[in-house]
Amino acid sequence: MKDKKIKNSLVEGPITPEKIGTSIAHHQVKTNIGAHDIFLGQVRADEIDGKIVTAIDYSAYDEMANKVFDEIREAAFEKFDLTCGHIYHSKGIVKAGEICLFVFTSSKHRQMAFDATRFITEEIKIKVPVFGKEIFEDDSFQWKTNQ
Amino acid sequence: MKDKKIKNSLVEGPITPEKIGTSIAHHQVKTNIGAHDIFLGQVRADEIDGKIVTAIDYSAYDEMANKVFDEIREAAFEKFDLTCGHIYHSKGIVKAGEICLFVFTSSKHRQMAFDATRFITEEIKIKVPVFGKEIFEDDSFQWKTNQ
Amino acid sequence: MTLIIKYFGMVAEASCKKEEVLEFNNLPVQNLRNDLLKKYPRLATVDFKIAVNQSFVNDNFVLTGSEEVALLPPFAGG
Amino acid sequence: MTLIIKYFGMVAEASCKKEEVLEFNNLPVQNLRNDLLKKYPRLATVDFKIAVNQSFVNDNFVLTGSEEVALLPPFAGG
Repeated sequence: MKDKKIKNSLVEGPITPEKIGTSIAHHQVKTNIGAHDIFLGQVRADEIDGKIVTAIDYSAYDEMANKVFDEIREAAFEKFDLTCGHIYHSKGIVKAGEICLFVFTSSKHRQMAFDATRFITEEIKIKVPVFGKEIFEDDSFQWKTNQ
Repeated sequence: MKDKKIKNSLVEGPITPEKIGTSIAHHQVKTNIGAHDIFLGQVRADEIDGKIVTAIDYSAYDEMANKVFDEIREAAFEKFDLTCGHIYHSKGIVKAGEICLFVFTSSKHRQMAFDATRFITEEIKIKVPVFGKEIFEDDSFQWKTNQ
Repeated sequence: MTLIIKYFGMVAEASCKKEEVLEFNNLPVQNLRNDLLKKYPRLATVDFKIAVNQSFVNDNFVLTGSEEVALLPPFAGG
Repeated sequence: MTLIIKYFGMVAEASCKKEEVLEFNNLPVQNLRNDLLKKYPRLATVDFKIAVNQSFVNDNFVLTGSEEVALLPPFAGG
Protein backbone atom coordinates (compact mmCIF):
# COMPACT_ATOMS: atom_id res chain seq x y z
CA MET A 1 0.00 0.00 0.00
CA LYS A 2 2.98 2.37 0.30
CA ASP A 3 3.46 4.94 -2.41
CA LYS A 4 6.89 6.52 -2.46
CA LYS A 5 5.59 9.65 -4.17
CA ILE A 6 3.48 10.71 -1.20
CA LYS A 7 5.20 13.46 0.80
CA ASN A 8 5.23 13.58 4.56
CA SER A 9 3.25 16.68 5.53
CA LEU A 10 3.33 15.88 9.24
CA VAL A 11 5.88 17.64 11.43
CA GLU A 12 6.77 16.64 14.98
CA GLY A 13 5.90 19.49 17.36
CA PRO A 14 5.21 23.14 16.46
CA ILE A 15 6.09 24.69 13.10
CA THR A 16 8.71 27.31 13.83
CA PRO A 17 8.81 30.85 12.39
CA GLU A 18 12.37 30.04 11.26
CA LYS A 19 11.09 27.12 9.17
CA ILE A 20 8.55 29.43 7.54
CA GLY A 21 11.23 32.06 6.83
CA THR A 22 13.49 29.39 5.32
CA SER A 23 10.67 28.06 3.19
CA ILE A 24 9.98 31.58 1.85
CA ALA A 25 13.70 32.04 1.12
CA HIS A 26 13.77 28.83 -0.95
CA HIS A 27 11.25 30.40 -3.34
CA GLN A 28 13.44 33.36 -4.26
CA VAL A 29 15.09 31.39 -7.09
CA LYS A 30 11.67 30.92 -8.72
CA THR A 31 11.46 34.18 -10.62
CA ASN A 32 8.19 33.30 -12.35
CA ILE A 33 6.39 33.70 -9.00
CA GLY A 34 4.68 37.05 -8.40
CA ALA A 35 2.53 36.23 -5.37
CA HIS A 36 2.63 34.02 -2.30
CA ASP A 37 -0.21 33.47 0.14
CA ILE A 38 0.55 31.82 3.46
CA PHE A 39 -1.98 30.63 6.02
CA LEU A 40 -0.83 29.83 9.54
CA GLY A 41 -2.97 28.15 12.17
CA GLN A 42 -1.93 29.08 15.71
CA VAL A 43 -3.11 27.40 18.92
CA ARG A 44 -5.33 29.72 20.97
CA ALA A 45 -5.40 29.90 24.75
CA ASP A 46 -9.21 29.63 24.71
CA GLU A 47 -11.14 29.68 27.96
CA ILE A 48 -13.56 26.74 28.13
CA ASP A 49 -15.76 26.40 31.22
CA GLY A 50 -13.37 28.58 33.19
CA LYS A 51 -10.23 26.67 32.22
CA ILE A 52 -7.52 27.91 29.87
CA VAL A 53 -6.18 25.80 26.99
CA THR A 54 -2.39 25.60 27.34
CA ALA A 55 -1.65 23.26 24.40
CA ILE A 56 -3.16 20.92 21.83
CA ASP A 57 -1.80 17.39 21.56
CA TYR A 58 -2.27 16.38 17.89
CA SER A 59 -2.38 12.81 16.66
CA ALA A 60 -3.05 11.55 13.15
CA TYR A 61 -3.78 8.51 11.06
CA ASP A 62 -0.45 9.22 9.39
CA GLU A 63 -0.73 7.23 6.16
CA MET A 64 -4.26 8.40 5.40
CA ALA A 65 -3.50 11.98 6.48
CA ASN A 66 -0.53 12.16 4.11
CA LYS A 67 -2.59 10.59 1.32
CA VAL A 68 -5.36 13.18 1.82
CA PHE A 69 -2.89 16.10 2.11
CA ASP A 70 -1.52 14.93 -1.22
CA GLU A 71 -4.98 14.69 -2.80
CA ILE A 72 -5.82 18.19 -1.58
CA ARG A 73 -2.57 19.58 -3.00
CA GLU A 74 -3.26 17.82 -6.33
CA ALA A 75 -6.80 19.19 -6.40
CA ALA A 76 -5.43 22.71 -5.78
CA PHE A 77 -3.01 22.35 -8.71
CA GLU A 78 -5.93 21.18 -10.89
CA LYS A 79 -8.17 24.10 -9.91
CA PHE A 80 -5.64 26.93 -9.73
CA ASP A 81 -2.67 27.98 -11.80
CA LEU A 82 0.00 27.44 -9.14
CA THR A 83 3.77 27.39 -9.25
CA CYS A 84 4.16 25.81 -5.80
CA GLY A 85 2.01 24.44 -3.01
CA HIS A 86 3.13 23.21 0.40
CA ILE A 87 1.28 21.92 3.45
CA TYR A 88 2.69 21.14 6.90
CA HIS A 89 0.71 20.09 9.96
CA SER A 90 1.98 19.41 13.46
CA LYS A 91 1.78 16.19 15.43
CA GLY A 92 2.31 15.99 19.17
CA ILE A 93 2.23 18.90 21.60
CA VAL A 94 1.77 22.43 20.25
CA LYS A 95 1.54 25.08 22.97
CA ALA A 96 -0.78 28.09 22.87
CA GLY A 97 0.82 30.75 20.63
CA GLU A 98 2.67 28.16 18.57
CA ILE A 99 1.89 27.27 14.95
CA CYS A 100 0.25 23.95 14.04
CA LEU A 101 -0.61 24.47 10.33
CA PHE A 102 1.38 26.07 7.50
CA VAL A 103 -0.20 26.32 4.04
CA PHE A 104 1.91 28.06 1.40
CA THR A 105 0.93 28.59 -2.24
CA SER A 106 2.68 30.58 -4.96
CA SER A 107 1.51 31.74 -8.36
CA LYS A 108 2.27 34.22 -11.09
CA HIS A 109 -0.66 36.41 -10.01
CA ARG A 110 -2.23 37.00 -6.62
CA GLN A 111 -5.82 35.77 -7.15
CA MET A 112 -4.72 32.17 -7.73
CA ALA A 113 -2.58 32.13 -4.60
CA PHE A 114 -5.34 33.68 -2.46
CA ASP A 115 -7.94 31.21 -3.75
CA ALA A 116 -5.64 28.19 -3.49
CA THR A 117 -4.52 28.81 0.10
CA ARG A 118 -8.10 29.29 1.20
CA PHE A 119 -9.25 26.16 -0.66
CA ILE A 120 -6.47 24.02 0.82
CA THR A 121 -7.11 25.29 4.35
CA GLU A 122 -10.85 24.59 4.16
CA GLU A 123 -10.25 21.13 2.72
CA ILE A 124 -7.77 20.25 5.48
CA LYS A 125 -10.31 21.16 8.16
CA ILE A 126 -12.89 18.72 6.83
CA LYS A 127 -10.93 15.93 5.14
CA VAL A 128 -7.68 15.16 6.97
CA PRO A 129 -7.72 12.60 9.82
CA VAL A 130 -5.90 14.69 12.40
CA PHE A 131 -7.17 14.65 15.98
CA GLY A 132 -6.53 17.12 18.77
CA LYS A 133 -6.71 17.03 22.53
CA GLU A 134 -7.07 20.46 24.12
CA ILE A 135 -5.02 20.37 27.31
CA PHE A 136 -5.87 22.69 30.21
CA GLU A 137 -3.73 24.23 32.93
CA ASP A 138 -4.71 21.49 35.40
CA ASP A 139 -3.71 18.73 32.90
CA SER A 140 -7.34 17.81 32.24
CA PHE A 141 -8.29 17.75 28.56
CA GLN A 142 -11.10 17.68 26.03
CA TRP A 143 -11.20 16.49 22.41
CA LYS A 144 -11.30 19.28 19.85
CA THR A 145 -13.74 18.97 16.94
CA ASN A 146 -13.77 21.10 13.78
CA GLN A 147 -17.09 22.94 13.16
CA MET B 1 1.13 68.30 8.38
CA LYS B 2 3.14 65.63 10.24
CA ASP B 3 1.19 63.17 12.30
CA LYS B 4 3.32 61.21 14.74
CA LYS B 5 0.83 58.33 14.83
CA ILE B 6 1.38 57.38 11.19
CA LYS B 7 3.67 54.37 10.89
CA ASN B 8 6.36 54.07 8.28
CA SER B 9 5.32 51.17 6.05
CA LEU B 10 8.13 51.77 3.54
CA VAL B 11 11.25 49.64 3.75
CA GLU B 12 14.52 50.36 1.96
CA GLY B 13 15.27 47.50 -0.46
CA PRO B 14 13.75 44.01 -0.49
CA ILE B 15 11.78 42.54 2.42
CA THR B 16 13.83 39.60 3.66
CA PRO B 17 12.45 36.14 4.56
CA GLU B 18 14.21 36.62 7.93
CA LYS B 19 12.15 39.76 8.61
CA ILE B 20 8.98 37.81 7.83
CA GLY B 21 10.04 34.95 10.12
CA THR B 22 10.82 37.41 12.92
CA SER B 23 7.50 39.16 12.46
CA ILE B 24 5.67 35.80 12.73
CA ALA B 25 7.67 34.95 15.87
CA HIS B 26 6.60 38.23 17.52
CA HIS B 27 2.99 37.08 17.32
CA GLN B 28 3.51 33.93 19.39
CA VAL B 29 2.87 35.84 22.62
CA LYS B 30 -0.62 36.77 21.36
CA THR B 31 -2.48 33.65 22.38
CA ASN B 32 -5.88 34.98 21.30
CA ILE B 33 -4.77 34.62 17.65
CA GLY B 34 -5.90 31.47 15.87
CA ALA B 35 -5.15 32.37 12.25
CA HIS B 36 -2.64 34.41 10.29
CA ASP B 37 -2.80 35.15 6.58
CA ILE B 38 0.28 36.55 4.87
CA PHE B 39 0.48 37.89 1.33
CA LEU B 40 3.88 38.40 -0.27
CA GLY B 41 4.46 40.17 -3.56
CA GLN B 42 7.60 38.97 -5.33
CA VAL B 43 9.27 40.61 -8.35
CA ARG B 44 8.92 38.46 -11.47
CA ALA B 45 11.57 38.11 -14.19
CA ASP B 46 8.92 38.81 -16.86
CA GLU B 47 9.89 38.82 -20.50
CA ILE B 48 8.66 42.00 -22.21
CA ASP B 49 9.37 42.45 -25.94
CA GLY B 50 12.19 39.92 -25.71
CA LYS B 51 13.90 41.50 -22.71
CA ILE B 52 13.93 40.05 -19.17
CA VAL B 53 13.08 42.16 -16.09
CA THR B 54 15.98 41.92 -13.64
CA ALA B 55 14.64 44.27 -10.95
CA ILE B 56 12.04 46.90 -10.11
CA ASP B 57 13.18 50.27 -8.79
CA TYR B 58 10.36 51.49 -6.52
CA SER B 59 9.81 55.11 -5.57
CA ALA B 60 6.99 56.59 -3.55
CA TYR B 61 5.33 59.81 -2.47
CA ASP B 62 6.38 58.80 1.05
CA GLU B 63 4.11 60.98 3.20
CA MET B 64 0.99 60.24 1.16
CA ALA B 65 1.88 56.54 0.79
CA ASN B 66 2.22 56.14 4.56
CA LYS B 67 -1.01 58.09 5.11
CA VAL B 68 -2.87 55.81 2.67
CA PHE B 69 -1.30 52.61 4.08
CA ASP B 70 -2.59 53.79 7.45
CA GLU B 71 -6.08 54.50 6.10
CA ILE B 72 -6.19 51.04 4.48
CA ARG B 73 -5.10 49.38 7.73
CA GLU B 74 -7.75 51.37 9.64
CA ALA B 75 -10.42 50.38 7.10
CA ALA B 76 -9.42 46.71 7.48
CA PHE B 77 -9.79 46.94 11.27
CA GLU B 78 -13.23 48.54 10.78
CA LYS B 79 -14.42 45.85 8.36
CA PHE B 80 -12.86 42.73 9.90
CA ASP B 81 -12.40 41.46 13.43
CA LEU B 82 -8.59 41.57 13.49
CA THR B 83 -6.05 41.20 16.26
CA CYS B 84 -3.14 42.54 14.20
CA GLY B 85 -2.50 44.03 10.78
CA HIS B 86 0.85 44.95 9.25
CA ILE B 87 1.89 46.30 5.86
CA TYR B 88 5.42 46.74 4.49
CA HIS B 89 6.33 47.86 0.97
CA SER B 90 9.79 48.22 -0.53
CA LYS B 91 11.42 51.35 -1.89
CA GLY B 92 14.50 51.30 -4.13
CA ILE B 93 15.83 48.31 -6.01
CA VAL B 94 14.14 44.92 -5.56
CA LYS B 95 15.62 42.19 -7.74
CA ALA B 96 13.62 39.45 -9.48
CA GLY B 97 12.83 36.76 -6.90
CA GLU B 98 12.93 39.22 -4.01
CA ILE B 99 9.91 40.35 -2.00
CA CYS B 100 8.49 43.88 -2.37
CA LEU B 101 5.20 43.64 -0.43
CA PHE B 102 4.37 41.98 2.91
CA VAL B 103 0.78 42.07 4.19
CA PHE B 104 0.17 40.23 7.46
CA THR B 105 -3.16 39.98 9.27
CA SER B 106 -4.11 37.95 12.32
CA SER B 107 -7.47 37.09 13.81
CA LYS B 108 -9.17 34.68 16.15
CA HIS B 109 -10.68 32.78 13.19
CA ARG B 110 -9.42 32.20 9.66
CA GLN B 111 -12.14 33.86 7.54
CA MET B 112 -11.40 37.33 8.91
CA ALA B 113 -7.67 36.99 8.24
CA PHE B 114 -8.22 35.66 4.71
CA ASP B 115 -10.67 38.46 3.88
CA ALA B 116 -8.55 41.18 5.46
CA THR B 117 -5.29 40.28 3.74
CA ARG B 118 -7.04 40.15 0.38
CA PHE B 119 -8.80 43.47 1.02
CA ILE B 120 -5.59 45.21 2.06
CA THR B 121 -3.64 43.85 -0.92
CA GLU B 122 -6.30 44.98 -3.43
CA GLU B 123 -6.52 48.41 -1.82
CA ILE B 124 -2.74 48.88 -1.95
CA LYS B 125 -2.68 48.14 -5.68
CA ILE B 126 -5.14 50.92 -6.48
CA LYS B 127 -4.68 53.54 -3.76
CA VAL B 128 -1.05 53.85 -2.69
CA PRO B 129 1.25 56.26 -4.57
CA VAL B 130 4.12 53.85 -5.20
CA PHE B 131 5.80 53.86 -8.60
CA GLY B 132 7.93 51.20 -10.21
CA LYS B 133 10.52 51.13 -12.96
CA GLU B 134 11.01 47.68 -14.48
CA ILE B 135 14.72 47.39 -15.24
CA PHE B 136 15.92 45.05 -18.00
CA GLU B 137 19.17 43.14 -18.44
CA ASP B 138 20.58 45.85 -20.73
CA ASP B 139 19.78 48.59 -18.14
CA SER B 140 16.92 49.95 -20.24
CA PHE B 141 13.64 50.30 -18.34
CA GLN B 142 9.89 50.82 -18.57
CA TRP B 143 7.39 52.18 -16.05
CA LYS B 144 5.17 49.55 -14.47
CA THR B 145 1.44 50.28 -14.16
CA ASN B 146 -1.07 48.31 -12.07
CA GLN B 147 -4.02 46.83 -14.06
CA MET C 1 -8.28 -13.88 7.15
CA THR C 2 -7.19 -11.05 9.43
CA LEU C 3 -8.12 -7.40 9.74
CA ILE C 4 -5.97 -4.73 11.33
CA ILE C 5 -8.25 -2.40 13.29
CA LYS C 6 -6.88 1.03 14.20
CA TYR C 7 -8.38 3.38 16.78
CA PHE C 8 -7.71 7.12 16.93
CA GLY C 9 -8.35 10.05 19.23
CA MET C 10 -11.46 9.72 21.39
CA VAL C 11 -12.21 6.35 19.76
CA ALA C 12 -8.87 5.01 21.05
CA GLU C 13 -9.75 6.46 24.43
CA ALA C 14 -13.10 4.60 24.38
CA SER C 15 -11.61 1.26 23.27
CA CYS C 16 -8.52 1.69 25.48
CA LYS C 17 -6.33 0.50 22.60
CA LYS C 18 -4.72 1.89 19.47
CA GLU C 19 -4.63 -1.20 17.30
CA GLU C 20 -5.62 -4.86 17.24
CA VAL C 21 -5.77 -7.75 14.79
CA LEU C 22 -9.09 -9.58 14.37
CA GLU C 23 -9.86 -12.87 12.58
CA PHE C 24 -12.78 -12.70 10.14
CA ASN C 25 -14.36 -14.09 6.99
CA ASN C 26 -16.32 -11.94 4.53
CA LEU C 27 -17.84 -9.34 6.81
CA PRO C 28 -19.90 -6.24 5.96
CA VAL C 29 -18.65 -3.10 7.72
CA GLN C 30 -22.04 -2.80 9.43
CA ASN C 31 -21.47 -6.14 11.20
CA LEU C 32 -17.96 -5.17 12.24
CA ARG C 33 -19.33 -1.92 13.65
CA ASN C 34 -21.94 -3.83 15.69
CA ASP C 35 -19.35 -6.33 16.93
CA LEU C 36 -17.03 -3.55 18.06
CA LEU C 37 -19.86 -1.67 19.78
CA LYS C 38 -20.61 -4.85 21.77
CA LYS C 39 -16.95 -5.36 22.59
CA TYR C 40 -16.36 -1.70 23.58
CA PRO C 41 -19.64 -0.27 24.95
CA ARG C 42 -18.06 3.19 25.44
CA LEU C 43 -17.80 3.47 21.62
CA ALA C 44 -21.55 4.13 21.62
CA THR C 45 -20.86 7.56 23.12
CA VAL C 46 -18.44 8.53 20.33
CA ASP C 47 -19.23 9.80 16.84
CA PHE C 48 -16.93 7.92 14.44
CA LYS C 49 -16.55 6.98 10.76
CA ILE C 50 -14.92 3.88 9.33
CA ALA C 51 -12.14 3.98 6.72
CA VAL C 52 -10.93 0.86 4.93
CA ASN C 53 -7.44 1.01 3.45
CA GLN C 54 -7.45 4.76 4.07
CA SER C 55 -10.71 5.57 2.27
CA PHE C 56 -14.17 6.01 3.71
CA VAL C 57 -16.63 3.21 2.87
CA ASN C 58 -20.33 2.77 3.52
CA ASP C 59 -21.75 0.19 5.90
CA ASN C 60 -22.49 -2.32 3.09
CA PHE C 61 -18.84 -2.58 2.07
CA VAL C 62 -17.70 -6.21 2.52
CA LEU C 63 -14.33 -6.83 4.16
CA THR C 64 -12.66 -9.89 2.63
CA GLY C 65 -9.57 -9.98 4.84
CA SER C 66 -6.14 -8.28 4.99
CA GLU C 67 -7.73 -4.84 5.03
CA GLU C 68 -6.65 -2.06 7.35
CA VAL C 69 -9.75 -0.69 9.07
CA ALA C 70 -9.65 2.62 10.96
CA LEU C 71 -12.24 4.06 13.35
CA LEU C 72 -11.98 7.85 13.01
CA PRO C 73 -13.58 10.37 15.36
CA PRO C 74 -14.30 13.98 14.20
CA PHE C 75 -11.28 15.75 12.72
CA ALA C 76 -9.54 18.63 14.45
CA GLY C 77 -6.76 19.60 12.06
CA GLY C 78 -5.84 23.15 11.12
CA MET D 1 2.01 82.70 -1.81
CA THR D 2 4.08 79.70 -2.77
CA LEU D 3 3.24 76.15 -3.83
CA ILE D 4 5.55 73.17 -3.56
CA ILE D 5 5.11 71.03 -6.67
CA LYS D 6 6.31 67.42 -6.50
CA TYR D 7 6.83 65.14 -9.47
CA PHE D 8 6.97 61.35 -9.31
CA GLY D 9 7.84 58.40 -11.52
CA MET D 10 7.25 58.99 -15.21
CA VAL D 11 5.96 62.49 -14.44
CA ALA D 12 9.34 63.37 -12.92
CA GLU D 13 10.97 61.88 -15.98
CA ALA D 14 8.83 64.10 -18.23
CA SER D 15 9.46 67.30 -16.22
CA CYS D 16 13.12 66.41 -15.58
CA LYS D 17 12.71 67.46 -11.96
CA LYS D 18 11.43 66.06 -8.69
CA GLU D 19 10.32 69.22 -6.94
CA GLU D 20 10.01 72.95 -7.43
CA VAL D 21 8.49 75.98 -5.69
CA LEU D 22 6.11 78.23 -7.66
CA GLU D 23 4.66 81.64 -6.78
CA PHE D 24 0.88 81.94 -7.17
CA ASN D 25 -2.28 83.61 -6.00
CA ASN D 26 -5.65 81.84 -5.83
CA LEU D 27 -5.36 79.34 -8.63
CA PRO D 28 -7.74 76.55 -9.65
CA VAL D 29 -6.01 73.20 -10.15
CA GLN D 30 -7.16 73.22 -13.78
CA ASN D 31 -5.11 76.37 -14.44
CA LEU D 32 -2.05 74.96 -12.71
CA ARG D 33 -2.37 71.83 -14.83
CA ASN D 34 -2.50 73.92 -18.02
CA ASP D 35 0.47 76.04 -16.94
CA LEU D 36 2.55 72.95 -16.22
CA LEU D 37 1.61 71.34 -19.53
CA LYS D 38 2.88 74.47 -21.30
CA LYS D 39 6.06 74.51 -19.23
CA TYR D 40 6.74 70.77 -19.67
CA PRO D 41 5.29 69.66 -23.04
CA ARG D 42 6.31 66.02 -22.43
CA LEU D 43 3.76 65.92 -19.58
CA ALA D 44 1.07 65.68 -22.28
CA THR D 45 2.22 62.12 -23.00
CA VAL D 46 1.79 61.02 -19.37
CA ASP D 47 -1.38 60.03 -17.55
CA PHE D 48 -1.28 61.74 -14.15
CA LYS D 49 -3.52 62.81 -11.27
CA ILE D 50 -3.05 65.75 -8.96
CA ALA D 51 -3.02 65.48 -5.16
CA VAL D 52 -3.09 68.54 -2.90
CA ASN D 53 -1.74 68.05 0.61
CA GLN D 54 -1.76 64.29 -0.02
CA SER D 55 -5.38 63.97 -1.09
CA PHE D 56 -6.81 63.87 -4.60
CA VAL D 57 -8.79 66.98 -5.60
CA ASN D 58 -10.84 67.80 -8.66
CA ASP D 59 -9.82 70.41 -11.21
CA ASN D 60 -12.02 73.12 -9.67
CA PHE D 61 -10.20 73.01 -6.35
CA VAL D 62 -8.68 76.43 -5.68
CA LEU D 63 -5.12 76.59 -4.38
CA THR D 64 -4.69 79.48 -1.98
CA GLY D 65 -0.98 79.12 -1.31
CA SER D 66 1.30 77.05 0.94
CA GLU D 67 -0.16 73.80 -0.40
CA GLU D 68 1.93 70.81 -1.39
CA VAL D 69 0.86 69.73 -4.86
CA ALA D 70 1.88 66.34 -6.29
CA LEU D 71 1.65 65.08 -9.87
CA LEU D 72 1.14 61.31 -9.63
CA PRO D 73 1.42 58.85 -12.53
CA PRO D 74 -0.32 55.43 -12.41
CA PHE D 75 0.50 53.40 -9.32
CA ALA D 76 2.61 50.24 -9.40
CA GLY D 77 2.71 49.10 -5.78
CA GLY D 78 2.28 45.53 -4.68
